[in-house]
Amino acid sequence: MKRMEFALDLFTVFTLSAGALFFLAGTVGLIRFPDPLTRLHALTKVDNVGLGLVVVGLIPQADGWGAAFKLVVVWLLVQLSGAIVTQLIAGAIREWGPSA
Amino acid sequence: MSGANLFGICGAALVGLGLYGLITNPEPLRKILAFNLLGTGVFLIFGLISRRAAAAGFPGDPVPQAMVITAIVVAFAATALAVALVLRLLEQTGRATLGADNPVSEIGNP
Amino acid sequence: MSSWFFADAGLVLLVLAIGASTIFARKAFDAAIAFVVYGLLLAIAWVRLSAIDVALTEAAIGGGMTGTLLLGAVARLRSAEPDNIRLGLPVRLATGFCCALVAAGLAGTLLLLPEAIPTLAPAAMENLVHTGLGNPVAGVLFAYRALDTLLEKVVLLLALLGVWSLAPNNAWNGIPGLRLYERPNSTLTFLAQILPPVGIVVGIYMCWVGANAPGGAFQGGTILAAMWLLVIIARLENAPSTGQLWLRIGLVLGPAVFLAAGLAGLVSANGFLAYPPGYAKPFIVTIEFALTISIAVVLAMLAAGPSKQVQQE
Amino acid sequence: MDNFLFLIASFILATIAGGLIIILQRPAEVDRLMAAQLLGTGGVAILLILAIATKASPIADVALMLALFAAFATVAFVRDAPDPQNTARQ
Repeated sequence: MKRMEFALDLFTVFTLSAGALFFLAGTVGLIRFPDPLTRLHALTKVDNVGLGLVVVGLIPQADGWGAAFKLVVVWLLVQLSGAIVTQLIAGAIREWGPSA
Repeated sequence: MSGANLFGICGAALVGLGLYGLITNPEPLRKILAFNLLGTGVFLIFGLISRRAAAAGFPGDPVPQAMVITAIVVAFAATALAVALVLRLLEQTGRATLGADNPVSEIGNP
Repeated sequence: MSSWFFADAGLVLLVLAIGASTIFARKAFDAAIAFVVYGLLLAIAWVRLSAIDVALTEAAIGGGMTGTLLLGAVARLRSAEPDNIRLGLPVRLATGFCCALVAAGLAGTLLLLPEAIPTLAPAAMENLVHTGLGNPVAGVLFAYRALDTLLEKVVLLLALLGVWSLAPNNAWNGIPGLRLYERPNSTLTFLAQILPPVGIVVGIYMCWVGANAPGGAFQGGTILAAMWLLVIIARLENAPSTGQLWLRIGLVLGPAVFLAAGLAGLVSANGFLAYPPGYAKPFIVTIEFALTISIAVVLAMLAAGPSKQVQQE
Repeated sequence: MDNFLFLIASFILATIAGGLIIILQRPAEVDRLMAAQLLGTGGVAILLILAIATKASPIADVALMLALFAAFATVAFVRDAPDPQNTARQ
């Protein structure tokens, strides 16, 4: 039992660290990339992977299935709205130019 | 000093910032925005009060929290009314400023 | 707790920086978008203050609704003649100094407050069992200070009356002049088809859990209002004309039910807005449900603005 | 474990703060819009970690709200973007 818990904790540490690194990468991309479309790409894709890793890492720490389920629901919602909103912004950039 | 105090000080600073924007910004819309900022500063101060009362072992005092919830909703209603007024002003006059009838380019800087 | 201190300090600095940029931004658009970000950040700050009910309200109304309202207004004002009235530097400096004094005075007062200030929290918690609720904030809103909440609903209706009365004479009872998205069958249409079902479920969930956990009529109603606006903006549904009967019924339903429950208290319990012992929770849940509908309608109509065009029927 | 969660949350907060400050300096409006979206993902991550670390699952509801309303700001922007004819603005 103890060993199981330790393994789960190790899993959490690993995935959360990876998630945090993805967030860092996203921000670096946001700052360094030259034009809005690539920045958008850095922002949404990388950060969504980061959030996904954070959620996966948090699931073993959640008490009860309800809390874990809620984590996944939030993640799915962010994926859904994030993907569509990115399309919207990208469409706006294409139509009105990068300076819009 | 606890974390809650930090948010209280932040609230006080936001009140100052909002007040400054309210006074110095000539555009009515920016004034509305500044007033909202001032309001959130006051709410944060309520948050500190709520947290202070937590000394008795509760996560927070529900009374100030309920007041802040009410206040946020009322602030939105007031903002909506103010924005509608500004837009009506624009419709009627083609301008959205509260300046004098004869536009003065600089006030307070002779 | 102390390990959180530096993170809290960072959060506070960030809130202040974004707040300052809403004031000092040169263009109105920049200020409005900064205000949206500011509202969303404040939600995290409220979570850190253990006020989750407030965090939910702030994210929904402070960030989402107010931000959208301001962004819409900024877009309209783009056509306004620019006005270059600017205060001179000495006046700005003096104002800044005075405002800094106000802020410093306020902060000083807050820090000088005794650590153990009088609180109603124990009393609020002790009597919560009588209401059958598990969420103390809901207890304050709907039991201890129910009169405030009732009057707040009246204030919302008054504000809406104010907004509506700004309509031109010939547009009274017309359709609100909310800006719509021009193109049909776009990505936005897709979003407006996908998001509202999720949003409606979340809204009802918020209203439902409000009795026992953070949430409630305000938060639920705001989500419903936002989803309705989204559907209208994407042109999947027409904005209703302000004279429509169902709309007016929706507006007053919540306050009316609240008032009726309050008057029933005169007969069945010992005063106005008193609930009969043992039945407090069903009363409160009914009121909250009706209020959720009314809040959704009022907030959406407030954001939609005064009517613009005469109804075409 | 709580200390580790705190560390990660602070780290994500720091990266978001950096991103926000830089983005809000940019002249283009779309860039500024990304700030809201950045908070839509990063803020959600912070809140979810907080929910687990403080064992208060209602905080996850706040994350839900954040995700819903961050998208809403973009809707307002796309709706209000000016006509392609007069894009003469910085």
